[in-house]
Amino acid sequence: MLDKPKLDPEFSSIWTLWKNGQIDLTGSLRSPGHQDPASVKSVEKYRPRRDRSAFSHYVQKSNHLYNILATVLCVFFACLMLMTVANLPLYGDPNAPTVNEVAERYVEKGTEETGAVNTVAGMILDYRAFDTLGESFVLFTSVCAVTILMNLSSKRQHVKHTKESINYADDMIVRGVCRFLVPLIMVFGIYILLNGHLSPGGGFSGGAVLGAGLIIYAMVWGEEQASRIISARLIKTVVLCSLGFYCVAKSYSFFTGANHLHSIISPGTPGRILSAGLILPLNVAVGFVVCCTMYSFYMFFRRGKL
Amino acid sequence: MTALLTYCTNLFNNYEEVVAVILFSIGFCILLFSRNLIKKVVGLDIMDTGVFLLLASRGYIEGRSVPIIVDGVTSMENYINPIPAGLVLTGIVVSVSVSALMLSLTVRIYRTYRTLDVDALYMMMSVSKGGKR
Amino acid sequence: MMTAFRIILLTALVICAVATAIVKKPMQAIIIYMAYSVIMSVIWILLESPDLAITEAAVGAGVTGILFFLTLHRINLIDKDAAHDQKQNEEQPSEKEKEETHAG
Amino acid sequence: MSFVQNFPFFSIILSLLCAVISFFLGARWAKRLTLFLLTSSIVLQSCILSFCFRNHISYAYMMGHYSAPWGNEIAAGILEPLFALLFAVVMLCSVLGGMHRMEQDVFPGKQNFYWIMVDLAHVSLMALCYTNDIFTGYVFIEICTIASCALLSIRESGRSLLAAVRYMIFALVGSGLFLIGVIFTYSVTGQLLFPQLYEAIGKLWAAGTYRFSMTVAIGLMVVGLAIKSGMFPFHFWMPDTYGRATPASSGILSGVVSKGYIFLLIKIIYRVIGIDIFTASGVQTLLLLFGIAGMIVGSVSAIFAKRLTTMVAFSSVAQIGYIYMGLGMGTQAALVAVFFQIFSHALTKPMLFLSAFQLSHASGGRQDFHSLHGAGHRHPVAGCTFTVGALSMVGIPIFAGFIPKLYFATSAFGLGWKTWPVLAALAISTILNVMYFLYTTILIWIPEEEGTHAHIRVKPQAGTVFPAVLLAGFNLLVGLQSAGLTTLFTQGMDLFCQ
Repeated sequence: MLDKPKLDPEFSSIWTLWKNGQIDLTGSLRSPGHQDPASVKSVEKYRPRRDRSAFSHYVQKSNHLYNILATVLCVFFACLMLMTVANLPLYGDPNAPTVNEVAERYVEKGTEETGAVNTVAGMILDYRAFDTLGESFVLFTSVCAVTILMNLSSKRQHVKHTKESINYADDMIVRGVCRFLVPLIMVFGIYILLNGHLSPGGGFSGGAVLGAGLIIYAMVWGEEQASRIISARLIKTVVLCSLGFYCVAKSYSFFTGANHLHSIISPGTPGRILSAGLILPLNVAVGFVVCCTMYSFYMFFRRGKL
Repeated sequence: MTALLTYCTNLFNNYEEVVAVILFSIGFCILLFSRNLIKKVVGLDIMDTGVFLLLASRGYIEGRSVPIIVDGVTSMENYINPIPAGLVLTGIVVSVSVSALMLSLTVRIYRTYRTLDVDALYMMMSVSKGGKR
Repeated sequence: MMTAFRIILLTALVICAVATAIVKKPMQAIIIYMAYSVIMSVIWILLESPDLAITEAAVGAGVTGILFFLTLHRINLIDKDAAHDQKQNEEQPSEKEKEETHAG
Repeated sequence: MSFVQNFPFFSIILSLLCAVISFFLGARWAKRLTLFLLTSSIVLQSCILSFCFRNHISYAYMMGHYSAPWGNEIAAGILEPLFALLFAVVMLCSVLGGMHRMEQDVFPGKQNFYWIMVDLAHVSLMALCYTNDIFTGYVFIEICTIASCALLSIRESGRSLLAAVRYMIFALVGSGLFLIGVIFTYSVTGQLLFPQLYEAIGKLWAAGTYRFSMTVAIGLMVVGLAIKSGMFPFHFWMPDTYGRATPASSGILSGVVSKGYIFLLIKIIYRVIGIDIFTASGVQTLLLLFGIAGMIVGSVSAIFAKRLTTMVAFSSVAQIGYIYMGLGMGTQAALVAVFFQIFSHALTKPMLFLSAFQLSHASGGRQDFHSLHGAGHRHPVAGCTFTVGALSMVGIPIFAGFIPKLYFATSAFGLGWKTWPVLAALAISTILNVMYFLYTTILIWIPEEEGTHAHIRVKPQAGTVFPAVLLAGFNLLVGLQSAGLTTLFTQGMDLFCQ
């Protein structure tokens, strides 16, 4: 759509003309000279029933009003927010109200209580684990929603010629570089994932990096090849196991915590790779979920199925 | 006059937040004024990043370092506030899932209506009113 | 020194955002948005949050950008399909006409 | 700690697990699992409610090993399980009532995703009811938004997709504003949990520091949630969202999802900000004015609506306006009226949507008022339930809709200058309601002698009409036995407002 002068000049020209009040939008959309044939057909399908010129006049009027109102709203909002920012505690201030007993305990006792050297990982996966549980379910919800919208198995939406003109796997440079790059990215992703409690990173970043590696693989060697290795069933199973494990593990810890029962999970020796109790397995579970989510986003957008 | 001066000093000191607010407003403007759905989604993303910048800059403390306890130094004096970083991490993931959903809606709408111009879409919506379901 | 670097980056961020607002083509907007995300991830490092920097670089600049490009690609494909359909629709009647004339 | 006190947490984890398992199942088993989940959720909520009511307690439940300012928490008193119960009941009824139609509207391969989305909407509503942490609230608001968008767009017609885009844009701006409000609050108080926030905000307000930021933060949080629940100037997404979805989704979206946001808003107003500070900040008066405007604008738009479901959807704008007007009045009596309004609206709107879709099904699938002539004779049960809903919306005594209007009117006295606008708005809005609801009711009962659809007779299916009849029964129950609910509300408020 972008390299071909099909739609885009249309946007600009309608926009400028319309701003000067010279254009009747309905007319321009219908005139075959401006728009590609497909869009003309679809506009014809939704044939307006009332008087067109009166209607476009109405649209134009309401658009002017909308522009004025939106500008006023934006300016008002920006001013309000700037005034609020001027009234906030200073940036970088060590005595700000946010540096209170909560942050202090996270930093000072975090390593001892959760076993995680990385305070942020300890905070999101142990102290405030319910938020993070919700967050992984945001990903799950959105992958289901994208499946609903993009899955090609639905009625009347087959894209006919998806044949690619470029096959990247035949390109020597791309293939050669990717042969080195993809394993490197994957190893880096796994490193981030497993070291989430020791160094910056964790489930979300590691999973995103892994997902990006898989996406590059699928891009270069083709989606068929990728889906042979990573089948839809595999993805479903991994998501089911990771999220199920996450739910069960966390509900054990929530239940014992709330009922003041003894939990068998110990923080271990801080700094070791096998430490920090549940944080390492949870990081792995979250990482798998994020990785599968990113990869399935790619596959759904690319070819409409996993 | 002094009040105004204090305001300006505060604004100057909170420059990171000011930029965050400006980014949010730019994103909001793109959302309001752009007629292309894809650009609206970009506007939403910019809005979100503005919010995250605002949140993360609230946790920063001048001259302190990232809260990863390596040398056994556990005093709060050396580290920044870890809470905003954790919250922003949540926010970034929410933002990417929302934009994936918006983009898939965009594709479906283009498939049905062959246009991404919201005004044209709105027009089709209004003119096909009153008929069958 | 650090503050100057920070201010330069923030200015670049605002410039990128404004550029996204004023460019006409969605493609340009998306490319600028990816640059914006990369600048953002550097800013996260300056704000002492490397976790966010890694996530933003992988998610914001990587996956979101790819999703945007794929959306544009899909839209192009839909256009091509429509053109293809129309061509076929145009061809079929003409063949019929030929047959009719032949029969006539 | 009694075992029953774990139940809020169980209901949340159970629905999360059900959603994940349904991902692997076919549509039939996913359906069974969802129905099981909703039923068991009703049982769980009833247990919590009776436990809290008998012992007259409210408690905080630690999510993890760390106590209040450090870990996440959920809280339950009387009001939380009461509203969770309401949401579960209404969801179950609308899902059951719209199930048959949903199976026609949704592509068979995608039906299990519909059930997953119902599960996720359920978990987000439960979490919004029980949460005691403002950021958890934000995360579950987002789940709720995405799930509702999916419930709306799963019908895959062009119009529902457009409605979904519009809904998403409004909802995302709303959650962005809410998050900014949370950030401002956090940066001046340094807390995220409700009780600690309440304390910190009280201290800040008394000291007079950061008062402007706090006011803006309150305003942003309220506006964010108001956009998502469809308060008057931001109601543009509502008619299409409710009118174009499949009936089960319409019921869920209009009946419970918007109420979930409103309940979170009430929690924030009373348990985070505190009603005194909320009144002093001036946001309250704005809510009152916009609520009144919404009551009138919504009803006027409903009069001019050309489709039955659009009309019902516009009447939601008016009903949400009542709720915001009550929040703007700010007294305890008005809050009781608000709770009654939430109850009556949540019980009535899904019933109206279900019966409206059945009536239009009896009129050859058409929704314009001309075709609906005499539809009540073609589908008597749907006609009856629609009539009950319409009478309740108008505010006829013995129906649920009468109680909140009475309470609003009685609590309006002694409010100073606010008395007269509230009373006038109630009067005008009732007259407008009569104009469109009674007109429609009479229209569907006037027999059509010679018409295109006169010969159609729909044989009501027990499974489809039973939920609507059940909702009508609940409606009458609330209308006739309001004293019990009043006791629950007043006792709940003692525990709720610290």
